[in-house]
Amino acid sequence: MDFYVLGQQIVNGLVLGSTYGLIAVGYTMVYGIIGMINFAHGEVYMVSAYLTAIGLAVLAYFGISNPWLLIGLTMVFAIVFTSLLGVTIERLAYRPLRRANRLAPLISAIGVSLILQNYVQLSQGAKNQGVPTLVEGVFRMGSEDHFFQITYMQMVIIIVAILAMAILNFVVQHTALGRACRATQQDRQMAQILGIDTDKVIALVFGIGAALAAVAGVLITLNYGSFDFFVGFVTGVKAFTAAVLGGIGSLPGAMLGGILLGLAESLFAGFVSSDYKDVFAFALLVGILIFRPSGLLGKPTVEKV
Amino acid sequence: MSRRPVSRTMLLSLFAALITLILTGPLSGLVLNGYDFTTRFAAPLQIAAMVLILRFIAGLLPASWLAPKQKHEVEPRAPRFKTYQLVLGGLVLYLALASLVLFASKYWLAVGIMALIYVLLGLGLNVVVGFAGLLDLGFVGFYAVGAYGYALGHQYLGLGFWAAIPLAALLAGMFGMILGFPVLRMHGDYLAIVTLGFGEIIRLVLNNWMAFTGGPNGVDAPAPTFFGWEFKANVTQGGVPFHEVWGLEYSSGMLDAFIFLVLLAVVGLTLYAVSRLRGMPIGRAWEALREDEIACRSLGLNHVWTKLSAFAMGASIGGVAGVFFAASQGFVSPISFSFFESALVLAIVVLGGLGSVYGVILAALFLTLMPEVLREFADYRILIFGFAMVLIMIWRPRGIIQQRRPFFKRAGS
Amino acid sequence: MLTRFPRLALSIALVSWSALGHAAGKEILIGVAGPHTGSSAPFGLQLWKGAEKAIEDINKAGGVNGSMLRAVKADDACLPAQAKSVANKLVNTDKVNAVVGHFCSSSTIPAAGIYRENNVLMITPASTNPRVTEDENYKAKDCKAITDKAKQEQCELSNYSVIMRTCGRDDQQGVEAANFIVKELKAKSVAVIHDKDTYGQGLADAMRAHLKILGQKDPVLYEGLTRGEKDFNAIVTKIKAAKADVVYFGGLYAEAGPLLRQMREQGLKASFISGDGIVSNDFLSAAGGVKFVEGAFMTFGADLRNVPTGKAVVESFRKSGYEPEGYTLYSYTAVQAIAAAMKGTGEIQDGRKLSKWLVENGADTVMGKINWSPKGDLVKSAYVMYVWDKAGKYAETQAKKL
Amino acid sequence: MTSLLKLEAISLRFGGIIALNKVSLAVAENSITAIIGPNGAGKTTLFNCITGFYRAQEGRILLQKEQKQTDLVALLGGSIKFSEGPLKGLRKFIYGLFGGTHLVARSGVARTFQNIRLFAEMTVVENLLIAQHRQLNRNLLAGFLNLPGYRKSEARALAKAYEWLDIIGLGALANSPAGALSYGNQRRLEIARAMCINPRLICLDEPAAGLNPRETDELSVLIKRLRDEFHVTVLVIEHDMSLVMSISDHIVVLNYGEVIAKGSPKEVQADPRVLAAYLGTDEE
Repeated sequence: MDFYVLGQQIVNGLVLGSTYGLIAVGYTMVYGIIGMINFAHGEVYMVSAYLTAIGLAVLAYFGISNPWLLIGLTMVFAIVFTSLLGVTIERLAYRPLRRANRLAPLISAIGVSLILQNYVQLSQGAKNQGVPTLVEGVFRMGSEDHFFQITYMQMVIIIVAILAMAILNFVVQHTALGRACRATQQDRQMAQILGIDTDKVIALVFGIGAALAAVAGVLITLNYGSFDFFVGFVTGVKAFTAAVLGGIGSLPGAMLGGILLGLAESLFAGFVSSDYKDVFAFALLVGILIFRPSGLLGKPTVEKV
Repeated sequence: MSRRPVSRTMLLSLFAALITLILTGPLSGLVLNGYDFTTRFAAPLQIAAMVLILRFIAGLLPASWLAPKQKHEVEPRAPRFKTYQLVLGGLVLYLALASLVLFASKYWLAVGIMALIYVLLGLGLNVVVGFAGLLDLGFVGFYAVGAYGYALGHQYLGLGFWAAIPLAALLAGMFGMILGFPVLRMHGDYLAIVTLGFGEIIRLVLNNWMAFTGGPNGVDAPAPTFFGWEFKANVTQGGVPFHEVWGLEYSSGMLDAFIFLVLLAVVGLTLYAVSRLRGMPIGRAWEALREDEIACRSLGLNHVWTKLSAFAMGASIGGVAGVFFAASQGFVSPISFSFFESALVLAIVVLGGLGSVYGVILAALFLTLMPEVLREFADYRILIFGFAMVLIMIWRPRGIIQQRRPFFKRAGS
Repeated sequence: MLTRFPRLALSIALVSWSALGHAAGKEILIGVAGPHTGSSAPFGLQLWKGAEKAIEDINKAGGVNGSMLRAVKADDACLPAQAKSVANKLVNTDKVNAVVGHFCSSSTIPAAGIYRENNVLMITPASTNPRVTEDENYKAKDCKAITDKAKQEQCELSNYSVIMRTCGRDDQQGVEAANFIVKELKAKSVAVIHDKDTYGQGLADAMRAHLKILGQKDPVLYEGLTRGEKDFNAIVTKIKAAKADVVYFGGLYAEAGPLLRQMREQGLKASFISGDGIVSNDFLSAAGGVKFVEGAFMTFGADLRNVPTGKAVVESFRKSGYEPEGYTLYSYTAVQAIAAAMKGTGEIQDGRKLSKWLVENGADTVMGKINWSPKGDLVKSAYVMYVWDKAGKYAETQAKKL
Repeated sequence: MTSLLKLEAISLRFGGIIALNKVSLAVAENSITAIIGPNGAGKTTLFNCITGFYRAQEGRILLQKEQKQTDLVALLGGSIKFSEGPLKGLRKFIYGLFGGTHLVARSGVARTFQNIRLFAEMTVVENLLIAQHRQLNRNLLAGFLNLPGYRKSEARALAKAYEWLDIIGLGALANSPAGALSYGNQRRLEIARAMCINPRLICLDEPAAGLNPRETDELSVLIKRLRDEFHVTVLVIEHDMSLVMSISDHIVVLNYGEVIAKGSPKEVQADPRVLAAYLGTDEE
C-alpha cells in the first residue's frame, strides 16, 4: 500500500470526521440534557451555512477584504443568529412537549426540520450556493508529484473541532454552569427544587448546541465552498450516527465517534469501494453497538433490579 | 374562562414579531445571488406582520382553547357494541368505501391506494413502536423488502401477486428477526439509530447491486391478476383481459380499482388482527415488555422471543404494504425507500397516538391526503405540512386518538 | 412563507379566473412537470421558466386555433412515486392536453407509462436516458394487411409513441464524450465516476461502452459517489492513486462541483468531462469559483442561446431578468412543438395524432427546424463538446469537428 | 419436612468486592423463611441469584421439584462444552448473551421487587393476565378467530385474576391503570401477580417497605395465607423485625455476604453475632 495514498486517506478521514464531530456535539448535548434526538439540528447547521454566505457577501459589500477578519465577523454573526434560532426552536417546538412521551418531541423535531428546509428553499431558492475561497495554501509532504497534503482550512477544521470539544468539556465538568447542566441532566425535578432554573439551562444548552452548529457551518462551508438547502439532512444523519457511535451524551464520545466514522468512510471508500462506504459505516455502527450497547464512551446502562 | 389582559398580549405579540424579524431578516431579506446578494426587505417585514397578527389573535382566544388538554390515562370502558354489530358495521363500511371505486377518478384512486398503504405501514410500525415500545427508524427497509420481493420474485422466479403477499410477509418477517437479533440488548435511542442504519443498508444495497436489483433504474413489477383475469389492455401474463370477460370497455382505472379493493380488504383484516392483538396474550406481552422488561423476565416471559416476534410481526405487515406499493406503482426503485419514508410512518404512529389503531388510520389519511390537497399551494406544501406536524404534537402530545385499554369484565357478572 | 404571498394570492385569483375560462372550453392546458422541491429543484425551475415563457409568447400571438394555452405546474420532486402521482393528477384531474416534462429520467420513465396509457402527448426537454422512449411492450404492427380504412388508420396511429423529447439520448452523448476523450485528449487512463442515479450511471455506462468500442482499455476506476454529499476527497485520492489522466463524471452539477474542486485542491490535473447534468451556472458556485471550473468539459446539445432562430426569445428572457440557461430553451421548444402539432392537426387531445403529425412534419422552433423518429427521439441531435472558460462561461470547443 | 430450595456454597464477586461468600442455606417446603441483615449485607444480591437475574459464579442452587432436582445456576447458561452438542451449546450461548431468567421463573420461582415493578400503564387485571402468559392459549390464529379453546383459556385466566383480586381486595379497581393505585395496593398487586405464575417458591423483597402499620398487618395475614392456603414456600427479605418475627418459621441472617446465623426466630434473636451485626441500629 502506498504510504502517501494511505496518509492522504487518513487526512481525508480526519477532516470529514471532524466535521461530523462538530455537528455531533450538538446532538449529544441536547440528548444529554433532555434525552431527545434533536432531528432539526442538521437543519440548524444548514441555516448557518446560508448565514455564512450572506455574512460574507454583506461584509464584502462594506468593503472588508481581510480574510481572517471576514471569517471572524461571519463566525460571530452566524453564532449569534444561530443560537437565537436554536433557543427559539426549543421554546416553540420542544418546551410545550417537556412532559409528553419521548416520541412527541421527535416528531415535532422532524416537523421543524421540514419547516427550516423549505423556508430556506423558498426564501433563498433551490439552487446550489457557494462562497469564494478565502483561505488558500496547503501543507504538503513528499516529493513534487508524490505527496500527501492538508490544506490550511482543513487544519483549522480539525483544530477548532478538538478545541471546541475540549472547551465545552471543561465548561461542563468544571464550571457552575456545567454543574447546573449535569444536575438538570440527572434529575430535572430535583435540580429545580434546588433552585436551578432548568428551563433556562435547557434553553442555554440548545443555544450552545446551535452555536457549535454555526461554527461547523462556517468552517465546513468555507472548506467545501458549496452547499444547498439539503446539506443539513445528509450531514445530520451522519453526525447523529457519530454521536451514537461515541456514546450519546458524552462530549468526547461525539468527537471520537465522528472521527472514527470519517476515517471508516474514507478508508473504505479509498481502498475498497465508495459505492458501499455507507453500508460499511452503518455496519460498523451496528457491530460496535452489539458489543458496546452504549457506544464507545457512553456509560453503560446498569440494569438495576 | 380566564382571559389574559390585552396589553400583555400586545406586548408578547410585538416581542414575537421582533424575534421573527431578526430571525427572518437575513434569510428572507438578503437573497444570495452568486457571491453577491440582492435585498428584499419587504419579505421579513411581511412575515413579522403575519406573526404579529396571528400571535395577537391567539392571545385573544381563551387560554383553555390553546392549551394542550389531554388526560394522562383514559379509563378502559366496557365495549358498547356486540361483536356481530361490529362485524356488520365493518362490512357496511367496507362496502361503502369499496363503492368509492365507482365514483373516484383514477388520480384519487391512486391517492387512496397510497393512503391505504400508509395505513398498513402505520399499523405495522405501531406493533413495534406502539405496542412493544421499540423505536424503529428503519421500518422502510421491510417495506422495501416486500416491494422488491414481489418485483424480483416475479423477474427471477415468476411469482405472481397472490403468492407474493404471503411470501413477502414471510421474507420481511425474517428480515425483522435478523434485525431484531443484534439489537436485543440495546435500549431506546441506540436501537433507533441501529434500525435507521439497517434501513439505509437495505436501501444502499438495493441501489448498488446493479446485477441483481437493477440499481437505481429499479425493477418492473407486474400488475396483479385475479384468477387469470388481467386488468390491462393487452394481456402479458397469459391470462384473459378482465374487460373482455365481462364485456366492458377497457379503462386504465380498472387495475387501480382492483388494487384498491384488495388493499381495502387487506387493511380491514390487518386492522382487525392488530386490534385483536392488544387483547391477546402476545399483544399483552409486548406491552408488558415495553413497560418493564425486568418484571417480564421475572414472570417467565421469554423477552428475546417476545421482542423478535414484535419485530417480525411489524415487519411482515410492512412487507405486505411493500407488495401493494410495487403492484400499484408498476415498478420499484430505491429512491422510494429513503429515510424520509420511515420518518413519515413514524410520524403517522405518533401523531395518531401510540398504540392506537384508529389514530393510525386518521393520521395516515391526514398525512397522505394533506400534501395532495395542498398541491394547489405548490411551493408552500411541505412548509404547511411541517407546521401541521409541530402544531398537532403540541396540541395533542399523546396523539390524535388515545387508545383505551381493553376492558375485562368479571366472568358471570 | 409570506415572502411570496402576493404571488400566491395572485395565483389563486388566476386559478379561479381560469377555471371560468376552462368552463367555457376556451383553454388548452399544458402540464409542466418537474422537480420543484428537493435537490434537483433548479432544473425544475428551468423547465418551468421555459414553458411559461413559450406559453406567454404563443398566447400573445393569438394562441392555438383560437384557444389560449395555460400551464399547470406539477412537482414530482424527482421521486418516482410522486412522479406517477402527479402524472395521474395531470391526466385525470387537471385533464391537461399535453405535458412538458419530467426532468429526472428516474421519474420520467414511470410517469411515461401513465401518459402512454392515457394517450397524452409528453415531451421531455431533459430526460436523456434511452429507456424514456424505449417502450418494452411496444411492437410495431404491420397495418398494410388491414382492409378496413378506419381500422388501418387506427393501427397505424398506434405505431406512434406519445413519449417524445427535445433533447438527445445518453447513448449519443456518451459516444461524443468517448470520441473526445480518445481522439482529442488522447487519454491513456480514464476514471469513470457516477452518482448512482438512473441518469448519471446510465450516462457513465454509455460512455464506458463506447470507450470499449474505440479500443480503449477498461477505465482504471469505475465508482459511484453518493448524491447530496459534499466531501469526495476519498474518491479523489483514489483517482489520483489510479493515475487517471481523464475523469469522466456522470451526474449533476451539485456533486460535480465539489468533486472537481477537490480534484484541483489535491493537485490532480486530470481533465474533467461530464454531461448535460452540469449545464447550469450553479455549477460555477458549486465548484467554488472560476479557477476550478476553467477547462472543464461537458457534452450538451447545441447551445440554443447561440442559434439564430432563438435570438429574439433569448433577448426577451434576458430583458425580464432571467438567463435562459440549461434546459430553459429546450422546454420552450417542447411547448412550441406541442402548439405546432395542435395547429397542424386541429386536434388538441389525442396524443398519438399529435405525435404522428410531429413525426411526419417536424416543427419550426427556437432550435430551428427539428424532426423526430417514430420512437419520439430527435432525428438529428448533435451533441457538442463545451468547455468552461476563464470568465465562468461555457462555449463550444474549438476542436475540429469529429 | 423436605427442603424445597438448597443453596450450596454460592459465591458472587463484583470486581474486587465479594458480594456473596459461600452462602449455603436450605429452605423447607411450605415454610416462611426470612432473610435479614443490615443494609448492604447482600440480601437482594442473594435474591437476584436465586431468581436468575445474577448468575452465581460458584456453587449450586437446587430446586426440588417432585422427584427432580433443578440447578437454577445451570439454567442461566455457562461455559459451552463441545461434548454437549451444538444445539445445547447454542442455547447456552443465547442465554449467556441475553439471560435465561425466564427459565428460572418457569421452573417455579416467582419474585417481587424492592422498588415496585408493575406494568404501570396497563390495567390491574392485565398485570395479572400477563403473569399467566405461559398457561394461556397463545396460538395466534385461535386468538384472531376467537376460537372456543382460546376463549376458554382466556376465561380461565380472567377467573383466576379476579380470584386473586378478591384476595387482595382490589376487585373494584380491576380495570384501572396499575400505576394509579396507592402504594400499599401496588405492593399487594405485585404479590398477586407473582402468585399468578403458579410458583412453588415466592421471593418477596421488602414487601412491607413504605407501608403503614395497618397495611403491614394485612400483609402479614396475606403472607401467611400464601403458605397455608396456597401451599407455596415463601422467602422474604424484610427490615421490619416485628413482622419478621411474627411470620417466619425460619430466619437466615446475612452480613458482609456471609451467613452469620440461622434458625428459628427465638434462636436468632438470642444469637450474639446477630446482635453484634445490628448493634447500634436495631436491638429488638
